[in-house]
Amino acid sequence: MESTQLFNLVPWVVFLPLIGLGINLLVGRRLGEVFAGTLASLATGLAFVVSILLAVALTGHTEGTTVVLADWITIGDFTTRWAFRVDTLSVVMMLVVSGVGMLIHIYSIGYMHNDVRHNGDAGRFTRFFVFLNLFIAAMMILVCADNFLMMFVGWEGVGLCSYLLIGFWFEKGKDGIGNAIAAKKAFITNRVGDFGLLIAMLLIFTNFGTLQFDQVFSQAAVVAAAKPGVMLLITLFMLLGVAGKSAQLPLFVWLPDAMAGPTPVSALIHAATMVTAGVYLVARSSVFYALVPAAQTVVTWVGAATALFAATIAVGQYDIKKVLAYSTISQLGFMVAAVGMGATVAGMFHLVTHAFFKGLLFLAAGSVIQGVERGMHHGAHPDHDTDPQDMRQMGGLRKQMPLTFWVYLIGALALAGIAPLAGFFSKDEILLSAWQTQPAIFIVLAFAAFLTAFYMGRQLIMVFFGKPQTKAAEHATESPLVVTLPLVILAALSVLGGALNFPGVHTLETWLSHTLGEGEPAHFNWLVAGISLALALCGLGIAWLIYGRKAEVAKVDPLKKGLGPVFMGMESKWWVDEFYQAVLLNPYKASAQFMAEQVDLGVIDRIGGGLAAGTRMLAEGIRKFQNGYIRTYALWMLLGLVVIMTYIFFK
Amino acid sequence: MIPIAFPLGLAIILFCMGIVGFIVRKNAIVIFMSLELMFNAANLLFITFANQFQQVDGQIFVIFIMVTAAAEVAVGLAMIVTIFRGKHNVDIDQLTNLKG
Amino acid sequence: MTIIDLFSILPVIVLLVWALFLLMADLWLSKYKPGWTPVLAVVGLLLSLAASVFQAGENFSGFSGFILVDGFSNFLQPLFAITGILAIGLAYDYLKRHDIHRGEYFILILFSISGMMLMSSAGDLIMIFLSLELLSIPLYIMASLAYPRLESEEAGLKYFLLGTFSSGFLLFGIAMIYGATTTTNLLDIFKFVGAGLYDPTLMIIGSVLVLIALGFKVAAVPFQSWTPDVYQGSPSPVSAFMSVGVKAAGFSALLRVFSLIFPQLAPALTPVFWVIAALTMIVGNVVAISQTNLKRMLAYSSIAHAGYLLMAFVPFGDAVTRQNSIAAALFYLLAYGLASLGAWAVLIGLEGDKYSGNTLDDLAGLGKKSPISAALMTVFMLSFTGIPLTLGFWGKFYLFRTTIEGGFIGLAIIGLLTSLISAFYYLRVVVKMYFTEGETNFHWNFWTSAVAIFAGLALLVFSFVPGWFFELAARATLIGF
Amino acid sequence: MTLNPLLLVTFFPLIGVLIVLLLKPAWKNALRWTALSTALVTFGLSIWMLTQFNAASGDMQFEFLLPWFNLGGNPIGVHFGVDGISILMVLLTTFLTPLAILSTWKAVAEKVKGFMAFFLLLEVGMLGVFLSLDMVLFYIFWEFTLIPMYFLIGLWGGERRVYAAVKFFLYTFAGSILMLAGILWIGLQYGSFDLSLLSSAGLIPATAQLWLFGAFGLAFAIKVPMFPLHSWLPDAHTEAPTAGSVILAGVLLKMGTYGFLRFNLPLFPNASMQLAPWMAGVAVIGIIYGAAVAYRQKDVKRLVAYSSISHLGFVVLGIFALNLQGIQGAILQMVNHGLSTGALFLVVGLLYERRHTRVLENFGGLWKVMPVMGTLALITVLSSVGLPGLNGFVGEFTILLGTFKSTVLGSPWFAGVATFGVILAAVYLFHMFQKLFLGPVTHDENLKLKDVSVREILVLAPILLLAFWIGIYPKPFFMLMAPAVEKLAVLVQNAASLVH
Amino acid sequence: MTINMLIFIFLAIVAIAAATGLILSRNPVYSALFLVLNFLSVAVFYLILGAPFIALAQITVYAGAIMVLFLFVIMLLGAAKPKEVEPLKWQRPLAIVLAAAVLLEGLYALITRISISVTTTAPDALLADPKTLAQVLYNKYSLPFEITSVILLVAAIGAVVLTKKSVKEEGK
Repeated sequence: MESTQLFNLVPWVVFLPLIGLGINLLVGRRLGEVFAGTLASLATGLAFVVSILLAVALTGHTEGTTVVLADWITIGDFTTRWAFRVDTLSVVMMLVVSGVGMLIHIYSIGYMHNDVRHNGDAGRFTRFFVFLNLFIAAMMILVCADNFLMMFVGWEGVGLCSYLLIGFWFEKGKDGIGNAIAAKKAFITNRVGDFGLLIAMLLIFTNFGTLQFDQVFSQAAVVAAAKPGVMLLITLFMLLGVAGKSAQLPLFVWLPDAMAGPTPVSALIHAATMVTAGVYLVARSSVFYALVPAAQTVVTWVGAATALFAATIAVGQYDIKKVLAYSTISQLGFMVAAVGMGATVAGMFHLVTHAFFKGLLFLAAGSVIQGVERGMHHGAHPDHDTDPQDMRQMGGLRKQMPLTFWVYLIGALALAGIAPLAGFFSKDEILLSAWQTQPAIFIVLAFAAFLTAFYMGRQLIMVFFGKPQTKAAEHATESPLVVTLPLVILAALSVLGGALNFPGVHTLETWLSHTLGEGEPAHFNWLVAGISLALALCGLGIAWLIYGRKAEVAKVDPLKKGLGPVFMGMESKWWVDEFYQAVLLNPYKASAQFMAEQVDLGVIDRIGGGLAAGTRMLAEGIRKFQNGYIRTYALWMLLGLVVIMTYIFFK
Repeated sequence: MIPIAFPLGLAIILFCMGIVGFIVRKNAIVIFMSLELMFNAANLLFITFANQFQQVDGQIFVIFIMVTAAAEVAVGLAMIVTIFRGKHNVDIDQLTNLKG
Repeated sequence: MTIIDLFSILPVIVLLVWALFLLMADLWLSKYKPGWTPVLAVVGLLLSLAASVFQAGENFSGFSGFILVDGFSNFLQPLFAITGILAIGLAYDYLKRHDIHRGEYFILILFSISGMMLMSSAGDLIMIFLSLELLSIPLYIMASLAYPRLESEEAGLKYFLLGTFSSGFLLFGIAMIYGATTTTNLLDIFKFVGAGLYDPTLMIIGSVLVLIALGFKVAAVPFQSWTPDVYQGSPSPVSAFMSVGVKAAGFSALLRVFSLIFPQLAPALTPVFWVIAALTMIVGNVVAISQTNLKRMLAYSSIAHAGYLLMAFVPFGDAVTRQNSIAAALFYLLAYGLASLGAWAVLIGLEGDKYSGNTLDDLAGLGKKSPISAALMTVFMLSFTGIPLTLGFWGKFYLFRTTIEGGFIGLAIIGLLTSLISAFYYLRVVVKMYFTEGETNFHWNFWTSAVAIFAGLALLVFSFVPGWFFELAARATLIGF
Repeated sequence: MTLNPLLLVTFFPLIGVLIVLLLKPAWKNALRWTALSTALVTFGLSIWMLTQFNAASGDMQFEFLLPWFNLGGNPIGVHFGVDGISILMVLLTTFLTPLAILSTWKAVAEKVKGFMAFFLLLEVGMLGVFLSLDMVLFYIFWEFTLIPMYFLIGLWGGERRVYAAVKFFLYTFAGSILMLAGILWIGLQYGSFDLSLLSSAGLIPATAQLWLFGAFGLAFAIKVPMFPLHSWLPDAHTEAPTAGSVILAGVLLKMGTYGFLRFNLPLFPNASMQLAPWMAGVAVIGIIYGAAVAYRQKDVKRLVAYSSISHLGFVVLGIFALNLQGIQGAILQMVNHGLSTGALFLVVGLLYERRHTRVLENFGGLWKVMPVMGTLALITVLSSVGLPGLNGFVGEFTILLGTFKSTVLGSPWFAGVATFGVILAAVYLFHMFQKLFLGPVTHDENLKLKDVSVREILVLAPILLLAFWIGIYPKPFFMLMAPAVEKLAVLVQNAASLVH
Repeated sequence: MTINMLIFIFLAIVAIAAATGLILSRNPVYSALFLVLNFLSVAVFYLILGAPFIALAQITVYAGAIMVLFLFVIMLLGAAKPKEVEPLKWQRPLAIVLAAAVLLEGLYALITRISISVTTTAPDALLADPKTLAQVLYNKYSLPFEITSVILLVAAIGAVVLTKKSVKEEGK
């Protein structure tokens, strides 16, 4: 009984952050940083508490429930409502979002304190937390919506927040406008994905007559039987949305640029939560995909390809956050591939663990960056030419920032998939299902895993080992507790996260099965595990061989000699941005310019004037007849007479 | 007795010649005379029809027309005099300032 | 000659007698009290107006068919009287300013108006001819009143020569019709033609000639050439008077003659009217665009409106729409006349002492200089254009309705498109007055302004009760059927 | 006869006009306050009317019929009436007018008297258009709105105002001319100009319907304006004073789409059915075209103007989906566009007041200088982009839904391409926002710009609140219009069935 | 072929010739005299057609009064002839062509419509009698008669108005 009443708390996961942002919006500026920060964190924390309560309630009633808040749109046969879906899947997402979110809020209190000062506008501290809370609210709407349309609200809402936060320092970046442009790029790329999702929704409604999850999925089988083509379209358009939000090929280009946002943003939005929305969507509508094998293969291949592609790029990056960004894309590729293969649980599992260790990595990277920044300001004559994010200008930081180093190490190893850290188990499940279903996929993913280990090793070495490459690196200092505390917690989670779905126990498996239906639990396979572990280890090893041994980090990356053009491609992200620029953006710009100038001003706008000019010319023509001669006027009268008479006689 | 068509034809001819005179001449007074010619043609027409219908009305019209013509001549000549007294010249083509 | 006969032309008699009396009085007045002549003339017009109102509702013929008193004449004669009053209001100040103040001017107006009144109730072709002369000859004189100013003289002579030329056509036409029907009495003609006792060829030639002569008076293309020159050259009050009085008179004659002759000739003449109407609308509106002289622009606009009025004739063929088209034409005449007189009034206020200041640019800044007159001018322009909440809109509304009712949608569309063109140059006036800076000199004069204000208010107020005038126009039936 | 709410609402502003005319031109504030209070009272009256309105019925309500006069057998009546469709338009008008007036407090310093008088007259005209049920009366109001707007643009506009004013007048006049011919023809054929008598399906023969659809449609299409006929809009919008642009975008353009709903659909249902794909096609072209052209504009106002073309393409598309979702979405989108674009123009106006330029390049980084303004502008942009949770999305989505499943259009491609327009909308609007508010402050003049004052917030806030309301809880609006729209849809369907 | 016929044809030729002379002669005085000739010949027609009164009126009013008036004016303005160079080249040919067209159409109409057999009737004594004329004129046509008088009056006024001021100017 009481647990069902607990369900009614679910709207609060949205309201609490909203209340927090409302208060901050009104008074936060006046009451100071500490208040604003704690309030925001508190709001998120309470949301986390609510999520836990919901989880508890769910243990009793695993079927979950739907809490209807209000009607939204009702026209004729079309109805949607504001309703919250509480089931094991959504609650997992809620927990991740609010949990990791809370930690990152806390972290941000410390981080932003320095950041706003470093960027010279202390007044913007509150705004940051307003945006963060807004994001939490939107994300919550996304995950607990009970219909596609409401989910779409969250879907675009988080997109907006990402826009706002990427452009948080809208006057900074490349020639002052870089960040703003990155933000715009993110939003518009997402819009392209949303376009797909919109079409998918239109298709769903026209074929299912509703957008409500349970109703849609219950009919799925029937419709799939009746119109397989439609189902394929729906799933593929949905995939477009996924590709946009989860930065998959071909729409991943926005995520690396999104690193322009403050580091906590990168951690929260662009690693832990928002970007996983796509995975969540596929998991949510796994019913569809189960029915359309063709779509499944497409999804899987997109995921796998992304995983490998992004990994290769990650190898060639020097910016500490860029590396992590591409690694995120790559990991998302893993998840998408997993859900594509039907291994939904594996995907969700990796999603959770990834949230832990990638969040950790980003936050740690943030702490590193700020350490270096502090190093820059240290001393009589601070150097400003150091780029605090360029790994080539770091080195040897493990001495200055020991704690950061250790947590970073844990995160890196977890990501690399070293047993028994969280990453190992989740990734292993994915590889396993690939092994069982499509060997080709397995090979691709395995290679991606190897690269993952390699570039993480590369990064570790470049950042923490060797000698400091700059004065700033020398004088870098450890971050305060408010920053490091969340790191520690996340580190712990990264270590223990594997327990969530430990082989044989499959807690998550069973938990999610209430929503996703019974899937065959993946049995632990020593061979696969061995392979992946081996790959990880030799990845790290090779990294050590290439980068570790020389104390001096070469100005030119050693790989350049080895791989030559290939590395060029990795370094310059395979010129994808340039490609889009050339193939999509410039042509659109040009054609728009053409329409604006040649067509609109040149033709359409001239029509009216042309007619006027024509009339004027006609007038001038007629005026010739009005030559002022009486006799001529008489002549015209005579002419009139003749014409009329002639007509009368000879008509 | 003559066919009715003859005087009618003559009237039409005279009328047309009046028109031509009006259009081709530049001398205001001659133009005026051409007008009289046209009126005269109309008169001839009236008389002819009056004769054909054995009515007296036609003749009466002619009287009215004559009177009106006289009136117009008075006004018209007065105008011509006022305009052309200064320049000893009655070229109608001088009056072409208003046009377009 | 019975009392009925006298009663039938009561307004005319009043006017003529008064004019003669004034002619005598003026000999003395012009020396001592020059200001009185116009006032007395107005009194005369008021009397005649009363007389015409006194006739209202009557429906009979006098002077053995020479005079027809019917709703038609009852509608038009007050209109003429009012036109005269307004014309005098316009003239008084203007003539003084230009030092051409002549008592005879006002007497001539009286004569001219009596001619128009006769025209509106003429029941015989010879009457039409005579009243045409009676209304024209004074105008010839008034047009050249501003001599030795060359423009005025030129206008006078042009108008005179071409006018006489056209009356030559009229006479020849009348003669033809006489020859065709053995009579010139309209009702008899109607009877004979109805009975088929007529010579079609002579008839058609005659009616064409008459059409040309009357078309000249109402300035229908291709007989319109005199209009711009004469309007521009004559003193503005004369042009104003012409643009309303002559047009109305001409149309009254057209309506009478052709309403009688038309039914049988419709097949032959309807296309002719169609073309003439279309040409007149197009030429008038199009050429007006390229005019910079306001008087000339108004002249062309008057041509254009003649075109709209001619649309009323086109669906004349069938008896069903006949009544509507007469009513529509009359209503439009009312709206047009008011707007035209008003516009001329503003123009006269604008015109400088040496006949200057009647170009478009002279309007610049009028909105600041004299807001009221600018606002009034705007009303007149909108009414010309046919924008709602002016009488002009209802005029066009009724006309186009009639045209479409007659099944001439093509013509109606031509009319509508040309009125779009007209909007262009009418708006230009508004633009000049309000949107362009400039130093204009506006001569505020009580009488002139009174005319403008009267016209403006009438246009606005009546547009809310158009039904009343529709009724009036609808009652303006022609005697004879 | 009890006082009819419609008459009250429609003609109340005239009282304000009278007072304004009586006041001295020098008493600027008195004039402003008179106009504002009049507009507010009018708004109050319309709200009162709304409370009396029976949302359950789709019929005309508060009908007022006064035989005016009789023209050759055609009675012409003063016939007012309001239904679920028009009441929203009325509310939009009465809601935007006071805000627009309030926005002129500083902007209009010269000739305040004339401005206020014309503005209130304009309101009367617009209300009349939305409420009149007699075609002649409708035409009168329709044309009458030209005059005040013409003067508002011509007297208080930008540097090319005269050109813009004349262009505006002539284009609209050109359209309405053929409509007049159509009205006359109908009146002659059916002896009445009264909509309530006429709009019974199948009354007009099919071929005639096509012609009449053309005659009316051209007028409305120019007013909307639809794609090839739009070239008056950018100039008018750009040159008009801020308040003028607000009303122009907010209400005047709706007269066109409203005309389609009130005349073309019920009077010429078969023609509507036949031509729906064509109209939809043009509308879709307009969506893409407007978006593309807007993207390359250098003048903010022109950019917003072209965005109107794109947005109204959605409305027309929804109307000619000819089903409930499409039409209701279209009507809601009419309101949304009124709010969003109105607000956009207000924002641009505020910038113009401060900087006296509309060129995008002269701005940049303003969010730093004027944070509140930036936030308000952002919300406006988002509502115009159609972000879920704000008004724009609800309208656009329902329209797309209707179009997608429309049997009349019979092809999902219309909706598909239109949806693509949603992306382009994001492109040009975020481009604009970035140019105005993001990036560094490039011009020193912009450094000392004052943030929005309380009055200016008062102007914008109501619109944005309404935007949120519609976005989150549009139900009341849909319920208001539903019965009328259902009636309309049924009517159209029946007519179609009569044909096939 | 009656005697009337011969007279008619002869006079018709004279009338047309006179009209031609009127149009062609360079000197306005000649034109005036040609016009008189034309009027006289037409007057004879009137006699033939049984309208003696009109014939005489024609001679007195036109050939007499009006012509004298014309000649006066010519003398007053000086018989200087404007050089007859046509500034509008197309004017004359076009005029003649059009007039010819009208003429042909008119004659065509006559020939096709009016049969040759319809002839004028012998002058009826009663109709030819001025007394009948007078009776009709003063009874039936009293109103037009009055109006013509008014027209004459107006014309007189006009002539005065148009010339009075100039006298004043000469006074100056």
